[in-house]
Amino acid sequence: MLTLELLINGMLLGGLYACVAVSFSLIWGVMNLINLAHGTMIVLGAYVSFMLFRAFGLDPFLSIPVAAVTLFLLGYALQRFVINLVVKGSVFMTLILTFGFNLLLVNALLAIFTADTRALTPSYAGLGVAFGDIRISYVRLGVFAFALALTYLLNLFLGHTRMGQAIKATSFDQEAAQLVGVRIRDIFSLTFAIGAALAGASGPLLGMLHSFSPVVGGTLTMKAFVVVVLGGLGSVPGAVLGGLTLGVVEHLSTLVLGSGYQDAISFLSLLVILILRPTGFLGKKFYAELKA
Amino acid sequence: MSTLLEVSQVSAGYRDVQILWDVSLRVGDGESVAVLGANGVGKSTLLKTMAGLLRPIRGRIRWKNQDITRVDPAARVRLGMCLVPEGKRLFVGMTVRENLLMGAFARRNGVEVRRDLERVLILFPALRDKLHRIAGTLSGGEQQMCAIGRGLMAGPRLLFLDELSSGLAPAVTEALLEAVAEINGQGVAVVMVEQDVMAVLSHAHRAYLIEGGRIVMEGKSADLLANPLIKKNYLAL
Amino acid sequence: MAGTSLLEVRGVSKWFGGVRALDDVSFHLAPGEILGLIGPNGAGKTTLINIVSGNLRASSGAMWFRGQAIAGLAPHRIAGLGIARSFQISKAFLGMTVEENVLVGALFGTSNGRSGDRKRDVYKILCLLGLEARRRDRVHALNVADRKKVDLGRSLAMKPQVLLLDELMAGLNPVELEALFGLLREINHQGVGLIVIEHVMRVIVSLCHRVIVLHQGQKIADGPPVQVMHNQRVIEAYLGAKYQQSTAGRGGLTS
Amino acid sequence: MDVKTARFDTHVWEERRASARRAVSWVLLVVAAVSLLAAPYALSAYWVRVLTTIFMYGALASAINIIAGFTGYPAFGHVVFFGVGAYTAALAIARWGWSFWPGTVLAAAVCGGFGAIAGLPLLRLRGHYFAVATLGMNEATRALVENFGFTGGGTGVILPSLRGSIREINALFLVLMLGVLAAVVGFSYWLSRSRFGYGCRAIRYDEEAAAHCGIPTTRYKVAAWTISASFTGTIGAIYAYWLGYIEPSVVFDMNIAVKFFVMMLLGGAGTVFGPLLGAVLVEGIGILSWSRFLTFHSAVFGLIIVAVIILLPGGLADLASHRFSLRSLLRNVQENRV
Repeated sequence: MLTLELLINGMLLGGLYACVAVSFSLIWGVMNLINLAHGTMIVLGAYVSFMLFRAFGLDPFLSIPVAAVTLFLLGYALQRFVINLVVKGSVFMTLILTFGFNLLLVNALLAIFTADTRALTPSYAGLGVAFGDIRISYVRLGVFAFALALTYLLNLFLGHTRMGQAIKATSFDQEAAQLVGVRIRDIFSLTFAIGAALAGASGPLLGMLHSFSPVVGGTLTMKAFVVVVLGGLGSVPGAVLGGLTLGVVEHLSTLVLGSGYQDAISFLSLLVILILRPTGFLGKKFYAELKA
Repeated sequence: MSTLLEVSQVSAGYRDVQILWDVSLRVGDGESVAVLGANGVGKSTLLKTMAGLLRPIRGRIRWKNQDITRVDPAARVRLGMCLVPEGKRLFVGMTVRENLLMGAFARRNGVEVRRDLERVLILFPALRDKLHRIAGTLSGGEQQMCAIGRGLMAGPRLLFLDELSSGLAPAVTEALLEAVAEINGQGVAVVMVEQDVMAVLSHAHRAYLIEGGRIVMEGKSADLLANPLIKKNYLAL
Repeated sequence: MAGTSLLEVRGVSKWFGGVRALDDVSFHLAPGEILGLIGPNGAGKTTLINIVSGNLRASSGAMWFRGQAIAGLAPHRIAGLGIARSFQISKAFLGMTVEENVLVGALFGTSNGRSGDRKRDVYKILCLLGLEARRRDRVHALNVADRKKVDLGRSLAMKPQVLLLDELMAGLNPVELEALFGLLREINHQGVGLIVIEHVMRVIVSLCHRVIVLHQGQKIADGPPVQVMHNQRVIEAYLGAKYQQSTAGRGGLTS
Repeated sequence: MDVKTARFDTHVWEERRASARRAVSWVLLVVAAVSLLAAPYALSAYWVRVLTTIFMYGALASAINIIAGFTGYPAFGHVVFFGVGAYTAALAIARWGWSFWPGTVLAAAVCGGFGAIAGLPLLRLRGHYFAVATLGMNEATRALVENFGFTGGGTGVILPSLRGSIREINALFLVLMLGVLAAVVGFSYWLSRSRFGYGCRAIRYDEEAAAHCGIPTTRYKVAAWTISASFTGTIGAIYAYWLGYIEPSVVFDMNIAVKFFVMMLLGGAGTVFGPLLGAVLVEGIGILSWSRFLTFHSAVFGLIIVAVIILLPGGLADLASHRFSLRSLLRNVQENRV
């Protein structure tokens, strides 16, 4: 029975991985930019929820919109005034720029919230539902539902709104998009802002599943990359598939290797995927060109 | 015929490499103009400068006597200038219908957009039953039709067409040129940049010839067709 | 017969997904011959060159270079045997100087002479192409035509026996065209076989000993330039049916 | 086709002027080396350690320059070899009782082998994919080291303490780091003039064209990565010996990777002395900011990175070749912005 429970918990965690990955994939797909601060932006979302929880006792699920809006504004400003200056630069530059920003954000969080680990434990944290002798907590189910809902909302936005179509068009051909009247600078800022908002929204979700501190962002960014590569760049269904797969693989691996190897497993699977099938399950031809 | 677009003494290039040297040309309202020349002489650079993708080093570009030299591409589309780029450059992962509707991204009037979509489907009937196909899976000719259709959806007064013939069999190019002639007939001015001199000259009113980034000849198409230099160098025989 | 010809290609086909780019193409290049390769856009010319140079693998068919089978060899192995090529869009090393680009050809081509005479060879090639004045400049400061000369210089420095030229003449004015003619004839006299892809007919007619015409992946003609120009199938396919009526109407433009 | 002899002479004359310039720079280098060797006895222990750290980062930046600068492959997680080198030497010395030199040689060999084996599959990737694949390799290795028993897991490895006075130990590591720095810079100097070096630079600018020139691109890429990996491993070994205690989070720390990456970029990727220059600058600024903003040290370092990337995308070398002016700075920004 243990494997069944691990399988279910793995899938539930996979939902969160999908949500974390889809916003990372959006920014990478549209602007060919790998945001190394993505994980720390999620942690920032968790801290927003943590402040609201401690000050007003607001339930973490209710704080999701606040975290999303905060990150939306931060993301828009960051892209508009900083990243847009460098976005056409080489892969060296954008990677290191976002690493520099990550350093700034981590230290800001350390200064404000100290390095202590925090957690978001709503009143019903302990409760759960049982099938036979498998126990699934409400919180995990809630996180899974919200994560998939956010992912579906993004897919809806991209598929059926004017701005969403413009973002998709830009991801296929920036110059052609300009030629039909799309202002690239605005689309980049909007895309980064939406990606940041989604990251912010997954903050509270993360906070309810795991304890967090200002420095855990790096591992989250790497997980997002693994899921995007597994699922295929620029594909929302791919990110969901990739997220669920990684969640399950990580959980099942604890059977064989013990709990300490979760991160090692996800990174090793990344290397295996990159070597065997860089386009992932559903992705477009991989983004391999090196901008000189 | 009033002047729609005027390019005067434009020089342009990339970081250290200058490609265009004092290029001047004019497009009248509703006129059909061809820009001819071999590969690498600067035809595409000229188009990119007129469409706003490239800022000229020197010279002025005027649209209905209003200076638009430093205006960005997105704004030029709203003024009525639309470039169908070389190599079709469709949004390959989106459907044909989504590509066409993206063409009208700059327009707010839904009624006009739907009417223009119908006009495009009349002009290119082959696209009608392929609206929901992913654009990347279409044949070369169909992709070119979709690219021109996308350009038309912006409701342009002036349509730039870059290397219509590239990668297409002569017969397909001929059919597309007939469609462009029909578009021109409906009052849309057209600038065709081509390497396939023979096909385009029989459709354009006037033509310019570029060599080494300079305009070396200008005149009515019939005169150029008869010109011995053109016949020797560009008409293949 | 594989023995006497410099380069022999037999029954080469190439499929991209469902699309057939080349269909059972065979030709040979004799030592010291200049072979023209023409055809409308998208006929498969560049695909054929990519297969000969090892950049693409043929779906089927075989190739020999001086009797040695080369189908399936990696590009650097084929280059080492003595087949050099230029590219339709220049692929010179933009960050290096003109001199260094040509030096790379000398260092890695068929020749492995001492460094002393290698420097002199490079300088000779730079003078031959009129590039010695700009030899210290980085290639990204050169215009399209000069970058193609650097491509050619790099290929020559490899001391090849077969040179594949993909639209080298594009973008050159008549004066530069004439100079390049002389140079290519000079190289050919030194025993280098040339395969030239060009659109400008005048170049093909006056430069090539023999011409093959591709149309939609098939070879539809193979022979001396003038004879090929009057071949009905070539005119039909290459110059388009439309051309037929206008020439018939005005007594034809063919000189 | 006659070669104008007049022009041929100017070519030779220029050759003579260039070699004169090279001679002068070698003399300067020797003078600098001699004065540095005297440093441990002249400077305080703090400044000797600062100097040793600058040499270490100079060597690390020059080592990654071989694969990321000359050959153009952005090995973002290159610190993995620093960690593997440190751990190999530490385990050899602490567990098997080896002395320092054999331990360091083993570290270099292990990292070289690791680079060659991982290189074959990974070097088929390019751009972002390669950059983050090496990042993944570093994180995976760190996670494995943290969990394996014989590597001491999270508690790390303690090396036997060194004999001799503080001054002697400082002098030893100053010399060791200077030695490895000289080796890497010397190799880069040879690389910039050798057939192998031109092959690597050709791969950087256009790998497809390089193959068509006859360059065995796969063999050259893997060789460049292997050499760069074994140099980095050697530096890791010396670092472990110097520190006396290592743990995964220290020697596999991504901040180290980015730091020497930025130094290479700032100094000028693909140049011989650029990375060293970048190391001196970044480490210098680091020391200044450390003393000024104790708490915000790494935040300030983050700010430096952001400023450097926006204003100097080509690094100092890029500026050295163009006239240094505000206009060329603005042109850099103009070219990369949207």
